Amino acid sequence: MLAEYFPILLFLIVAGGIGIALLLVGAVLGPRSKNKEKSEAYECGFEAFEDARMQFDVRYYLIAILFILFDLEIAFLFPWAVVFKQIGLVALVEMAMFLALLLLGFVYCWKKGALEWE
Amino acid sequence: MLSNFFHSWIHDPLIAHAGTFGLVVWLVLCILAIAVPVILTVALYVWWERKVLGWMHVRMGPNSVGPAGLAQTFADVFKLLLKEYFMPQAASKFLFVVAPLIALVPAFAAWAVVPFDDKVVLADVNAGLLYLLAMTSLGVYGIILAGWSSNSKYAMLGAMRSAAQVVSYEIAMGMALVGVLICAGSLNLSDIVRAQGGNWGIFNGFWLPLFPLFLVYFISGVAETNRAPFDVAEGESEIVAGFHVEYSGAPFAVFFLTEYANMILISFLASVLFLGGWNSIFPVSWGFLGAPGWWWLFVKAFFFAFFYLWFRAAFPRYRYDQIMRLGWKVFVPITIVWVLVAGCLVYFDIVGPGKV
Amino acid sequence: MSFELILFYLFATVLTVAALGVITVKNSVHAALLLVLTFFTAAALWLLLQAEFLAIALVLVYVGAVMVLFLFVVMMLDIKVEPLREGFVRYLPIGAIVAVVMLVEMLGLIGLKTMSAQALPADPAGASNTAWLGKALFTQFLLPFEVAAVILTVALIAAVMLTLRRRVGVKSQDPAKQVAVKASERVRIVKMESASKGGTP
Amino acid sequence: MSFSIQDLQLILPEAFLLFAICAVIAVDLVIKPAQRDATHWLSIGVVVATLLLVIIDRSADARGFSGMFVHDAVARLLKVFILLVTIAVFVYARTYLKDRKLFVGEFHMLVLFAVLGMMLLVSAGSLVMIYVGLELLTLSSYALVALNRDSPLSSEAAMKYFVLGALASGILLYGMSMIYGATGTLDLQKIHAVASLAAGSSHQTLLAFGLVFLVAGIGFKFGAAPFHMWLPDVYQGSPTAVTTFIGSAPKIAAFGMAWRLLDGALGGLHPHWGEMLAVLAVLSLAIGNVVAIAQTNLKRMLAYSTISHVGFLLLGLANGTPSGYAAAMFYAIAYAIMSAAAFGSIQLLARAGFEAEEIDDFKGLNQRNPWYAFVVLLVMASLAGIPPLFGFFAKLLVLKAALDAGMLWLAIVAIVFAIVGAFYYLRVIKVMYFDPPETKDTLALPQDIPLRWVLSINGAALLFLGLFFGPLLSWCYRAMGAG
Repeated sequence: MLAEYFPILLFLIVAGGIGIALLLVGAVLGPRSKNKEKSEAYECGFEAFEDARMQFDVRYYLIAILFILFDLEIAFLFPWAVVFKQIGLVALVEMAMFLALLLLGFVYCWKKGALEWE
Repeated sequence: MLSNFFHSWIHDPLIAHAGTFGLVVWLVLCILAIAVPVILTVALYVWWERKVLGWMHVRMGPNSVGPAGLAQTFADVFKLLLKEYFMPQAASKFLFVVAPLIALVPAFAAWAVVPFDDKVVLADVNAGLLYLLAMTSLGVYGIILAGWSSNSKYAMLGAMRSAAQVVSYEIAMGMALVGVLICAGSLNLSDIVRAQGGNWGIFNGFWLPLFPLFLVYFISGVAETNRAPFDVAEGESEIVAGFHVEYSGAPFAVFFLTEYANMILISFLASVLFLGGWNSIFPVSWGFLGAPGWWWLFVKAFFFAFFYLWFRAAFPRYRYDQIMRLGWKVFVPITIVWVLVAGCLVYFDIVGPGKV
Repeated sequence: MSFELILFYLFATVLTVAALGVITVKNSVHAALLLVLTFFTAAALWLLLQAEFLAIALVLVYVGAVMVLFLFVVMMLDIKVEPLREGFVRYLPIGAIVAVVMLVEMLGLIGLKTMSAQALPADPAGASNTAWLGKALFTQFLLPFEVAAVILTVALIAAVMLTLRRRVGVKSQDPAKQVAVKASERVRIVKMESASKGGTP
Repeated sequence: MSFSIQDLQLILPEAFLLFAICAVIAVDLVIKPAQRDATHWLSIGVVVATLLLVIIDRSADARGFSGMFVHDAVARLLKVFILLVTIAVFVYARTYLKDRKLFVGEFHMLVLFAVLGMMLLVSAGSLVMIYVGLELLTLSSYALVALNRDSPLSSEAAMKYFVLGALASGILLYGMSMIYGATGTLDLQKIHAVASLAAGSSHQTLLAFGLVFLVAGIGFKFGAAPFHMWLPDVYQGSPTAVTTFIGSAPKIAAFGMAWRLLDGALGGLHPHWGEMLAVLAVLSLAIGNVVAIAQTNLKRMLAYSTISHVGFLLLGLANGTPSGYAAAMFYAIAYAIMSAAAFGSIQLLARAGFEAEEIDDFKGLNQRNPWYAFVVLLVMASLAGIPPLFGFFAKLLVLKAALDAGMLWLAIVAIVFAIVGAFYYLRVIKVMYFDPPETKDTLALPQDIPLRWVLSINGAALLFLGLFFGPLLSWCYRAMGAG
């Protein structure tokens, strides 16, 4: 099994290498001229008033949390999908219950307006 | 076959003369044999995109550099590489440099498990599908890091929007993959393609029983790659170029490469997962036409790649709340329900490997 | 030393260094990224143990989802790091003691590794790791699996309950209503007397 | 190994509860906020129905779901009281939450989920079930503590609870993984067989390490000193309705978990964990009773009193005999009932904009409302362990079991601290009966008839069960298989 994953490791390294090579080529070939105006953040032309790293709407976090939960459910679905045929009806019912609970949670989110993007 | 030829002329002598090291060299050659064509395809794809857009706008598109403007993209690439690249004063230096790399690596590494033909796959891993999903989910890092490290408001807004969007559509995408998995009964991509072989040609593909998932998958793929009509992350009229607004020169080229490599990847995956990969679209019994081969995969992938361009030319941009609504309120329920339906279909032997 | 062992030591070293980095670097975003690296190398180590599914699931769930949330929070809340680190030196001795105790225990574990009551069942017949895991999960561990679904639902409800705030005064259009509108709802035709009747010049 | 219909029969109350919770959620999503009472009464109905299912179930002891789920007398007994206490919690909460605009469906859902977690926890037959049951309980509790999310105190409490709770879960899990590593199984029964065999062999080191973590985790969840840091802040910070819940029924479940882990799985290692628990017990008794004296906030005082009661409970567990377990179980049940009544009376006195959580708020209660002053008197006296109340017999049983097991010095320490502890309970009684009220007007109690009745019954039960403790006691003894 490990022999099959070794190419992936190599691929990760090679892909990184390609990226680094591109960046290096750009760094070597590209001209350089320092200029204060140029190195300011791209905005409307005034100097930036404040740091761009501001607090964001809590909605983004909510989306991220929901994503984690659903991602976990998908992680559970993967092994199920591989074996449910061998286990039979029990597995099907089991996953139906699992998904029903998930759907209930989903309906809850929906009804409460957590999926609304105002 | 071509692969046999390479195997006996390059692989065998390498192993014989250099042992493990030779194997590594062979694998690196294989990887380059995938990565370099991907890069070239990106170049051609960009040219094709501009041509198609041009035609749809009733204009010529690139036509001056090289025959039919074919060398236009290459000229653009050299231009980008020769340009200065600078970093905003307030940026986090290290992350600003690393972000394009972090975006590029998963976009390329995902290609490792794509089967181009029977047994022509770099890493024939058991958990291929899961690996793909994992790699796709890493794509969001490049976006977030680029946006944050630039320390610019446009970049930040673009990164947040696009991260939330990518993450939302990943759910639908993962669920669609589960549907495929149910029908194929295996996580191995070659097995998935084989499960779609049969005497009905294209109708053996999973797109038929999993039609809703098929649509959801491809549309999610478009949203995942931040392409039109879901390209609010770089809606020019609102936030300029989104997360990579501060990038120029070579790092920008890397982001550009990543985006197009991802698009091509999605096109290939849609073909592999739903249209039967290297299987012919005609019944096997049709002789030459029915013979499986890598060219079929490329034809199918080209079909999807064209759709990307068509979408871009034809649809107006979605509003952000509409994008989120589509992802969460339409796709997620559809996929959850259809996963169950697919489970029942397979359980009652209506669908399965080798069946229609 | 086999190639596998070399890889193991390589990943283990990266993991340890990254984990140390998580708790020592100043910048919280860098710390989060080092944690990502930690998870990644941990996944590589699991892969070396032939736990294919778990390794990739670790990347998928932790790196792909949990750490994204972490990054969101760390980046956007803009935590000032310095005040948080004030206690670091003060608590260092206690932390060091705990760490040493843990280390001793771990060494104890390693020494005792061979005395496990029974060898754990290995992957039977070299079948796919995922299938094996799935079978265990959906037969023997059926009940905990369903309870896990309940836990996820509770997490969903709790997350929505604690974070969702309706913004007041937001105006948004409802396309369905816009389309369904009738002329009579938009324009009111008022019958008025003609102005000229009064006879002003 | 697979699943059968008998399994479903075993788990019927839990399965019913799960479906009913789904129904509650569905109903709550449909109704308007003004009709929230429907959710409330439906939730109570669900608990009552589950209670009936548990009571009428006369099937023999069995293990189901590949040994994951244990159906035995202890589990049944614990479930009955968990459900009973939960009914009281719901009834007490209604007016209190309404006054604070916290009367939301989520409160009911989360409490019900926590109850489901507790029921699974006390029936756990495997380390995995212990863990998921516990997580279900604690995850719901974290969210409940933060119910009043606009209050900084509440949020802070939730944060502390969450961070320390997660740490405790981690510790527990670490201990479990060590035990799994040593024994190669997750099944409590099989662990018991292997762990007992291993006594005296080199295995013991690894198991003992696992055990240390396990005991620390249990200590955290109970709130036993020195793992009690979260408890006072959480009790004080959360809305009283939530404090009533997390301060009562989960103690019964925690007892079930501790018993299953320590006796059910690691009975062979009793010499080790017995000592550890004894240390925890003494520390809890000392810290809980001494620090409680200095408190002016009633909720905080009751939190420290919880710590001291946990000390007593652990004392019963520590002696490792069936009669010790039975005494501890009796104590856990007694404590949960007393605690529910104590926090319930705070909620009775609370009004919109007034929490009634300072001890001074109880000044002159006797002149303002003699009956409820008497109920509070019963509660406080029972908590202090004054005969002939419920709390007294609980203490007595634990002490007797300790003496029987030859733990003389422990018993003496417990008695000394119980006497110290009596002081602060009596202070509340003194304030009620001998201090002049701060306001002259008669007490405006909420017009919540169920609240008044249930609280009265709850108070009276302390007296009644103190006088007629026989049936409950013999039930505990029978369940534990003690003479």
